[in-house]
Amino acid sequence: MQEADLTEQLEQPGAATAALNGDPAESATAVDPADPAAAPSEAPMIVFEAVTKVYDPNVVALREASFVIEKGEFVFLVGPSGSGKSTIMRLLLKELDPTDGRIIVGGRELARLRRSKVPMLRRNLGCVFQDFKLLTDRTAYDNVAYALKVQGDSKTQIRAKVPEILALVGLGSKMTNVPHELSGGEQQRVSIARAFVNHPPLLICDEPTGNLDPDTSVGIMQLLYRINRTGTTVVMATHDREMVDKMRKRVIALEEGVVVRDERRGGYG
Amino acid sequence: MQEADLTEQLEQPGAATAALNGDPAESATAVDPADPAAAPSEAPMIVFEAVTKVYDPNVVALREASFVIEKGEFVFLVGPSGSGKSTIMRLLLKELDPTDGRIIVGGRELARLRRSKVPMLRRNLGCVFQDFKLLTDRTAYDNVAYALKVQGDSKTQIRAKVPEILALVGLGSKMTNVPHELSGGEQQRVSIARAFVNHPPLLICDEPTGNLDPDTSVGIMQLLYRINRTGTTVVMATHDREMVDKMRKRVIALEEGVVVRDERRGGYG
Amino acid sequence: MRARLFVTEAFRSIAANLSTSVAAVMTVLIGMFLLGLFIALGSWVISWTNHVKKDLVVDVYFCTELTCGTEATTKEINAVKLQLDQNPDVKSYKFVSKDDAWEEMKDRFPELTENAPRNPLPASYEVIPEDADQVQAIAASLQPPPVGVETVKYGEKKAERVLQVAKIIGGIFLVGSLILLVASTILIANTIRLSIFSRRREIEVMKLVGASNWFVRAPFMLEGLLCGLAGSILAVVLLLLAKELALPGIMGRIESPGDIQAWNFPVVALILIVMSLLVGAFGSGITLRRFLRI
Amino acid sequence: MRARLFVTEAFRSIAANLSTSVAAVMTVLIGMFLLGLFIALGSWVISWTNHVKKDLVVDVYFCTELTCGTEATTKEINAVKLQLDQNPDVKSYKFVSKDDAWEEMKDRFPELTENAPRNPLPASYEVIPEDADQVQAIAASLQPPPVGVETVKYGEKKAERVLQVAKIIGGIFLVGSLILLVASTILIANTIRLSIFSRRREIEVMKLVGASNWFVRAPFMLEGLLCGLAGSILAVVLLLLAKELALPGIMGRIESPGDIQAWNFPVVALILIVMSLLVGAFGSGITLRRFLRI
Ligand SMILES: Nc1ncnc2c1ncn2[C@@H]1O[C@H](COP(=O)(O)OP(=O)(O)OP(=O)(O)O)[C@@H](O)[C@H]1O
Ligand SMILES: Nc1ncnc2c1ncn2[C@@H]1O[C@H](COP(=O)(O)OP(=O)(O)OP(=O)(O)O)[C@@H](O)[C@H]1O
Ligand SMILES: [Mg+2]
Ligand SMILES: [Mg+2]
Repeated sequence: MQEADLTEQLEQPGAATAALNGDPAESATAVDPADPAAAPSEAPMIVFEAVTKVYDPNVVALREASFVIEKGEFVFLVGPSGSGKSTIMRLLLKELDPTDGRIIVGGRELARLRRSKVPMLRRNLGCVFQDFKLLTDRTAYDNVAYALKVQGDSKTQIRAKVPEILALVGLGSKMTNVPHELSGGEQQRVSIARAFVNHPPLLICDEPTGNLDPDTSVGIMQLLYRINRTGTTVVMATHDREMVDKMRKRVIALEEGVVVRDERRGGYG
Repeated sequence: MQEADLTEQLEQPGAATAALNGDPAESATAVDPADPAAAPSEAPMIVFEAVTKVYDPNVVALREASFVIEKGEFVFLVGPSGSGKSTIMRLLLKELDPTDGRIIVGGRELARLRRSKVPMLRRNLGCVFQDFKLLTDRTAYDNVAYALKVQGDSKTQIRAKVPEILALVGLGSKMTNVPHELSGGEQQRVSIARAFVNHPPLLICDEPTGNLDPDTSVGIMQLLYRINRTGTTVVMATHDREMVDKMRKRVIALEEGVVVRDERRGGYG
Repeated sequence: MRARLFVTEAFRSIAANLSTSVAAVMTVLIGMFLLGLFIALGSWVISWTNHVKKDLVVDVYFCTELTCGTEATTKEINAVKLQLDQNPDVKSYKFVSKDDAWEEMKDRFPELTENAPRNPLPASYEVIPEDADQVQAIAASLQPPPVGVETVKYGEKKAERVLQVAKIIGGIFLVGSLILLVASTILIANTIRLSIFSRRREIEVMKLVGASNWFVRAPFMLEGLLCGLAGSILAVVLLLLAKELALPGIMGRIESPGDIQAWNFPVVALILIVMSLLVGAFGSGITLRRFLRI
Repeated sequence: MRARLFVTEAFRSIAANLSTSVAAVMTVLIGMFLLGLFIALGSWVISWTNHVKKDLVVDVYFCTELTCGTEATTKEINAVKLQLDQNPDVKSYKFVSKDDAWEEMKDRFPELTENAPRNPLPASYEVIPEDADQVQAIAASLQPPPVGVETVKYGEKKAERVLQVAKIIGGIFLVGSLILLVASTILIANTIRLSIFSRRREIEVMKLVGASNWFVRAPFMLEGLLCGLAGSILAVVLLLLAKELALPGIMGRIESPGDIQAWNFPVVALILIVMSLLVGAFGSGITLRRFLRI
């Protein structure tokens, strides 16, 4: 079902689930895959080579952006509003094609990926969208279940995984509500649950805590951190200065579509 | 066009515009209407009397919430995700009716307001929606212009006001883009511009900086502060701890629909 | 001034929602074209039955030696003529003398008449009624037969049959037109409903930023009106083409008598257009109600 | 297993988008009902023209003293009979002797026959063709007339007229049915397009979370299929009601000969249903393509 070169990230099938529930100490004993030195032989997860994206009426959203994200890294994407963060996310999902440059995800060049393989790419790439992108006529449960259905999970699997992940993001009691019956933050958490539920080797989160209160945000960040510790690569666009400064992870800063800073243990700037 | 008891807030027609552009010193010399002691005779802007809101399947979003907001106040509404902040906004707009209790806005009890008077209420109540609520097939310019058109402004007035306010929120170059061509933060700023453009006596902002980077957020907050200084009442739901702690304005804190804290010069909590 | 704003809004909306606008125009076009075509066909068939009805006449046969023992006198014949003149149901009548009848018989059956010793046929009045339905009434008014009249015939069986078929055809076309009318109204309303349904969020937002119901409604109704106008005008153009190109092809092949009239095109066109406008505008207006309750 | 998932999805979607589903069903219902009604009407009228065509016969008149100077002999008559037997175009024929003809004439024109010295009428064969179109061919096959035959008549003018009218009526109903077919296909496709259009965001999201084109398409097509099924079955039920309730009311009033046949209802119903299913399913499938390109 899943592409081998992407799935091999999850060494054991249950690894991510264990990480979601298990205590941090257990995961901490494992080799930290976020350290690129520990896995020099592996191909990087994401490669941007001089990527330029120009929207129709001469809007340059991304200008020759180049960076490499290794497997297992945790990367913050920061920059002022309109600097091109969401554009990077959309390029990774192959929702858009770059005007120029090359994008490689999990060893595959996106421009060469056949149309029929795109769904496979997206199933291996959990995404929290800035505008949530929930299916408006489905309940929270069905929204999350859909991400499992598309990859052919059985009903039994779905019934086991979905309530677990919804409880994890604090929506155990809101499973049967449709999006417009949920608060902004609750909708955002449904989107987060959907992105996590099938334990993809790559997680991209576009402002996943923008509508969440500080406490819930911290909970989500801890979750992301634990997922990252199991080997999942996490790319997260955010405006939360406090969070970025506290985590001290790699930071890629954009300004008007140009990568202006790329620090291993950076702050918001 | 506007209801007298709401408009009388703007003593001079040009006051708010002056405040938006003029230097702070000029506004500072005026009597501070934010100080309730300065205007003891005036009726309060918002009164919530034991307001309860129950959504269809037994979800109590608001439980006997009571508070009074005087004219000219600046109030933060804080609380965890799902605590009922947006519900308060929707009740103020009469998008919903309370299950129980009384709401008075600008001296008018909402339950007694005739259907035909509701548009009038909303024109006097600028609202930044959490999900922006932009008209998807109109440009940023037309979205903002619509709020002026509904109250019968002439083309000349619209042509003068709209570009000004869009430039003020930093979208001078994005006026002809439709919402899906704008970044999340840009859409949010269009929503902000639309709420401000007709200088309403009451501004309610539901998480107006959730998709904005810290610098832009500070800019928007300064704008809100200046608007408030001209006599406009501002109610703002937010998760931005830093901002709330820095501003030291009145804070109403909610938790599961209950008002748990109401401090004159509070912090996020 | 406000009106101009609404017109601008309506055109903007049509352009912005081109896909749904085209669908609406197409539905109006199809509905009105079918209705127009059916009315055309119906009016033609009804006109044809009217033509057939013209064959329905009342024949008043006067006495002959053979039948009554004595020929009818001129005086008797004039008395009947007077009676016909006074009957308001009679449109016209034609006197067929004994000689006329004989000439006709000679034409039709030369073998028979060749050897006949003398003219056995009666003189008669062929009476054309104002309305085919009145043949029976006219025949009844000459009952019992005046002096000198042997018998009054109006082809009971044929008359009954023709009148009944005409009535049924008329009925079918009336019912059919009504069905089509209702059907196309529902179809157009349906399309409008769907296109407004796909914009319900937009309407919600308009209401929330302070638009009054009429401010939201007016451009939508205007849009419905414009789509109705466009669709029905296209339908009328198509019908006109059908009339000008297809009809002569068909008509040329039937030698149709001149009094089978084509339908009154301008009136039908006007009806179709006005109907589309109304359904378009009020369909939009009524559908909106549901979404304006915010 | 996957199929069951799609069926569940389709039903969920119909329930969730009840408003658009109802619109789609209604459009199918109206389109198919009109088409069915038209086919019914058409088949009835065509059956009636066939009935009228049955009146078209070829009359072979034999010689009489009056016309040829000598009566036709039995041998000559039998020769013609043999010729008719061998003609494949001939369905049947009836011999009308001189006496039969005279009896008939007596009934129609008692005044004339009363005083006639003797029977001047000819014997004849009334030949019924296999197909009304063949009257001319049969007449031609007896040209020049065999010995003992005075003349062969087939009412050229009437025959031509009836055949032409029948052809035109057939043509009108064929063209009409095609127009209705195309019209209802467009209308149904339109409704589907609008209802899918109002859910384009949903489709976009499905694609973005990793659904393959077929995973998105299958439930939509199934939904179209189900709406088509529901609409066409309702249409068939309505037609059945019309047939059972309205038809006897109309038919009872015309004394229609038994050979004017009702249309073949089950076949028409099947055609309508199958058509709706196809348009529903493929209409959805094709419309989706545009939104699947993400
Ligand atoms: N479809 C489009 N057509 C034209 N311009 C676009 C389109 N989409 C985005 N843009 C422009 O591209 C720029 C980058 O947009 P992007 O969404 O990547 O910003 P962002 O960094 O995500 O901002 P934010 O923090 O506000 O979400 C913006 O200036 C935006 O206006
Ligand atoms: N239409 C609805 N039907 C049922 N429950 C609803 C509906 N709308 C909101 N709720 C519930 O009411 C509660 C309060 O919602 P509200 O939107 O007011 O929260 P909020 O404080 O704005 O949260 P957030 O910070 O996440 O935006 C939530 O638990 C939500 O699930
Ligand atoms: Mg963004
Ligand atoms: Mg909220």
